[in-house]
Amino acid sequence: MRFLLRRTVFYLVTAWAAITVNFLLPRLLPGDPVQAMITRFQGRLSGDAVQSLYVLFGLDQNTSVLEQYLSYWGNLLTGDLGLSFTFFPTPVSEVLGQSMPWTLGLMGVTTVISFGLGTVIGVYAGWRRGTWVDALVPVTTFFSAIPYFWLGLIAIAVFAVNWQVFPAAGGYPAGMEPGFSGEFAGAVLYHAVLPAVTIVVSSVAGWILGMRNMMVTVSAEDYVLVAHAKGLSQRRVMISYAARNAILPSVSGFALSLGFVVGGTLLVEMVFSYPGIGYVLFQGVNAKDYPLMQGVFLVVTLAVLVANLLADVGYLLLDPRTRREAW
Amino acid sequence: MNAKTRAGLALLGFFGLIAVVGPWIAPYDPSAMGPDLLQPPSGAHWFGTTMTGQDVFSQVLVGTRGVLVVGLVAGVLATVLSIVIGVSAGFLGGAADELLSALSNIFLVVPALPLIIIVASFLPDSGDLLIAVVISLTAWAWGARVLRAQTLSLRNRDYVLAARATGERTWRLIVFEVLPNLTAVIASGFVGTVIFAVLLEITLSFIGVASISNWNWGTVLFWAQSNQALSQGAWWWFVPAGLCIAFLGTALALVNFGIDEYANPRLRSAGRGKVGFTPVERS
Amino acid sequence: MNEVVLEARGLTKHYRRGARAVEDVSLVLRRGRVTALVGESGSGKSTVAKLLARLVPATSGEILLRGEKPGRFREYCRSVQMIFQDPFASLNPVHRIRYTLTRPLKIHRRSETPEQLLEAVQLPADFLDRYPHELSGGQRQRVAIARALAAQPSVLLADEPVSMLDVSIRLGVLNLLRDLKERLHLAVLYITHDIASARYFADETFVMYGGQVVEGGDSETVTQHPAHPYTQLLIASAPDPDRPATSTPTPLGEPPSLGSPPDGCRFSPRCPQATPRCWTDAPPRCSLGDGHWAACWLYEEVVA
Amino acid sequence: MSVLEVRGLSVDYGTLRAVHDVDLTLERGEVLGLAGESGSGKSTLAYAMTRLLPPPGVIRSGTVRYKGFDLLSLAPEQLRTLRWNDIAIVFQGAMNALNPVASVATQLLDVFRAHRPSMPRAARLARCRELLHLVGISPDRLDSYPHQLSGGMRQRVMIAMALALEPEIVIMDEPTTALDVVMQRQILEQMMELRAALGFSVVFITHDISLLVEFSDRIAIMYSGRVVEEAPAQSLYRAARHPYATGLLGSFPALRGPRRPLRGIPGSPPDLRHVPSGCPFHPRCASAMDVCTARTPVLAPVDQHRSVACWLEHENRGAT
Repeated sequence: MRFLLRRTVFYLVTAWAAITVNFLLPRLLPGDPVQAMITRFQGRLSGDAVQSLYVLFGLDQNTSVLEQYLSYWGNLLTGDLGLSFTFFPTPVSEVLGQSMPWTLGLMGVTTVISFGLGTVIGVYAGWRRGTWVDALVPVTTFFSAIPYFWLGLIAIAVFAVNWQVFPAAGGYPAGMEPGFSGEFAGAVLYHAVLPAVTIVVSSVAGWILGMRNMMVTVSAEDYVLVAHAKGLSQRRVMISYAARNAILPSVSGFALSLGFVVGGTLLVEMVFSYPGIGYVLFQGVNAKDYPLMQGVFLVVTLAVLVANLLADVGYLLLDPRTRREAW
Repeated sequence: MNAKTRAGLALLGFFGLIAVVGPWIAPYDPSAMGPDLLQPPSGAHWFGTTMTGQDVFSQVLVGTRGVLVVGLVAGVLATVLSIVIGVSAGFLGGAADELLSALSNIFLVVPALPLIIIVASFLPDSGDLLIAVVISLTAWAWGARVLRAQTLSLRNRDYVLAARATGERTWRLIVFEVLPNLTAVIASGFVGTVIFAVLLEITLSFIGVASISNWNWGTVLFWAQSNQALSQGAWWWFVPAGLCIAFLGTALALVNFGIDEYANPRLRSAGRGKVGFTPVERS
Repeated sequence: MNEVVLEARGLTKHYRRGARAVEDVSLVLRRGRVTALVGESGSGKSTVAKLLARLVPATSGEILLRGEKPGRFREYCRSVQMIFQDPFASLNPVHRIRYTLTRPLKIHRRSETPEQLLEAVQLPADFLDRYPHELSGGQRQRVAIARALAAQPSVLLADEPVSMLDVSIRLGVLNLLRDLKERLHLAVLYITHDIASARYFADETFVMYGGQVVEGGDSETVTQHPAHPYTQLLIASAPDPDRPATSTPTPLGEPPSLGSPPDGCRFSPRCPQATPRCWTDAPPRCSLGDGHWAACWLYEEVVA
Repeated sequence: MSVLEVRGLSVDYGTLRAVHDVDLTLERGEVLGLAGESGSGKSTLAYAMTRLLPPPGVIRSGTVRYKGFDLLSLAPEQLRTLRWNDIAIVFQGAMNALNPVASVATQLLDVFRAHRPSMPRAARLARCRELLHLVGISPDRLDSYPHQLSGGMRQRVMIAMALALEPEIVIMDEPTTALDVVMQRQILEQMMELRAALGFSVVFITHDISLLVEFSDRIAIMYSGRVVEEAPAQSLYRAARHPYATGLLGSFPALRGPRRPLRGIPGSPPDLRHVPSGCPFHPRCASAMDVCTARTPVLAPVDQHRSVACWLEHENRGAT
């Protein structure tokens, strides 16, 4: 259990680091865009709204940096991430609250599918090496090099514009009132297909390549030769001797590459104007909406940390060596 | 040097050439407006034209330089950072190792894109070089992690101990005994970082965070996206740039594959036959 | 003639994770003589070599070079050199042999040429332009010996120099080491798990078990008349073609875990003649005549 | 009566010829020692017999007759059912031979799952406990993982696994090289007791010929992919005929008896990339003749129990 404890401590430190970076960014970088924002919305800003923006972006010079830091944490813990300028006057936390479920849904499902699919295909590609399956490698290399958002553009051009099979944008039909009805859920799924497929196709290639290489390396290990010598069935050797060991680095790799996959997913949301965090970020960027952007960064980072912790638990279950100390 | 590496290098060379000569051989000035608006590819405009009559082919040609410059600069900076942090963490051990590897793990776990978007949008004018520096600050973590692991394993190899036993100084041990054995890892780390930097840079331009004054493939897509190229069926506006990105990425990946196979002989194609069932070819 | 050149007194090494690898080891290396250190893997014999080469700091105990405390590491390694076990790992695969041999010559400002070094280990000069992977195991080990000679040391620490070589060429390398010892008047520490080679090559032999030296004396006495039960077990287990297969079964038992050594004699859990006393108190060194001693309660009445 | 006959077996590794048309016979209940150094092809020969050679190994010629049929022409499924059921292997690198992520029990039960589908689970578990007890390991180690076992214990688990289906033949590839001399003796003595009790035949592969003299009935010495001498263990030890055999036996310093200076064998072990012409040993052989560099000697019987591949032995050594 020491392994999990160490990992949790690491994630807490990382979370602290991300929050501190968020705190320091506006203070370190040149230019003071927030002050301009406040003057523009001068009339319609309440007293404490201005105060929270001052705290967030360290504008009141009279308090020391440490006090600002403490009050920054104070705001954070009460969920006050300041006001969003693009969706004025709704607070950032509310905006994120609405868009987070969409992203979690889309990203959660697609990441699991593409990891699972990639691993299975990778196992097979690695095991059947030297046969026609090897042609899969250059193809997957090509797909893994395609940027997520560009594939999204192509998907829209082909399936939404030319064949009109799928909607081109949005999370659900404009007119429909969001609620927990079957019909609404159907519409959501119908809208989610194209973005989801885009993410899976462009991210699965990475898993296939990684897993295939690991399978090739593991197949040359002694214990796989022993498994063959024991006369076990090909399937049994492939799965519980080769794949079972090859998947370990893949799982730890999975945890570490989440940060990269998240980036890609946010972009697909932009291209599809899918009402998730990515699209919100895209709007925030255009409007230089710093409170919103920093809020998105924090939330995304915390989500990635939680996902990493889950992946570590998965690794723990798969690898007995980390579970029980050596002899 | 197998077929994969050769193909990758050839493709890379092709893009490199275009990066150098692109602006000179481009038939039109990429930003110059023209009379024929939104024309599909034709003799005059191989990749067709934009909403405002600009020649897409010239934009893609000139854009190649921007992509490669930022990719390479970020790649070099990040690789230098990963060597310094990774090798010293692996070699020094103890508290320094704890600190440096925690640092690299933090940079690895934290999603790079949102962070860079914020940093880039804060900076007043984010030109190519500034973007390259910003990208390299988040791109070194993966290389550092791999290099640390490699250095740890090399550090207590007999030939390093033996060199120390003959009286070599520590810095000479790192430079002459450990580093030469890391070239394959550093090379594949560098190529991997260039891929990461290219994709990131194009993404930043596509979102409009990076300044759109100088051309690169991302800016082409930015204008295509903001002028609803899609809904007007102007496929020629966004397809070529995207294909170039994919081909460049593939070329880099193929080169990386060649390096991996050089470093890990097991990956080389071991010819026919499956493990566990030796072929019998009795003449 | 065989004056003491390197002496270790009460050398002890405990690792952070609690492993007590070496416990109070004292030994003396004389010029022109080979001292063998025999023991199973995990007995701490390699750690002793690394301690003597000052590649690893000792937890306690001291090392005396020609009677005084050694100075800077660079001067120390001019007189004490080491050869490692794995010929495939002791030469940097990236450098040609020429580089590997010229470095020590330059560091210690010796006048010899790399060609002379190769000649001293019976290798042709054209090996200088080759890479380690182009050489056989035996040839690589000879290059490693040449590198150690470059500093013109007076002490050579050989950590299992031949155990990874093919049997047929082991003696070639051992005989080379013996000639060098005689010609250059070297003091050699020979570390091995093969007690028969210790008898063949070394003048004196020390037997190590669980981080401690349990028996010592000249090789012939220790191997032909072993006193300590562990030495007897080691000799009884060594392959012996003259003995018919069905001999007395030796006791079962695992090598000691250095993590939590039992108090008293560390061999007691596996010792056929263990007495209650062995479980509790560590045995003293008992002298058995002309330099032969054993740390075992069986010889209690002749405590050294 | 022979249980396994290898005739004219040749194996290539990519472009290198690792085994040159080897003849070998294993009698029922016999321990056949296979001695040789690096590049001798002893392991390649053993793994080729049950087609376990990893790529790029290819079997070029020869037959391996077992119970009347040729193992090399069996269909994959037939060979699979025969593996471990009839021929089991104790591997060298016990450190890496056990699946690091599966418990000892799982790896033992795998054998029954593949070969004894009808055997009830309770019987399988009982058999596993019995096997561990047989090799001197307490049955509560069943659910331990390989990284929780010492080197000696891991090797004993390998032996237990090999004996699970009471095979006809057990091939031991350097079973104790990674272990200490005390553990080595315990395991080998245990192995010999099991052989006496269960009656299987053993192919014992090792570079340590003094071990073979003590533990095997007959010994075949291999050099650069060929068998150079084959004879009963004691008579080979007393009077080896092939120069390499005598040189090898003379490379082991004696622990007992008089201390005599030894020379070992000059030169370096064979390199498959450039094999010398004629007899591969001639560059290192003190009594090499012209014919030795010209033509390769063939393994031929010298008396009722011994065959040697050396021109010194054969009368037509004059013919160049």
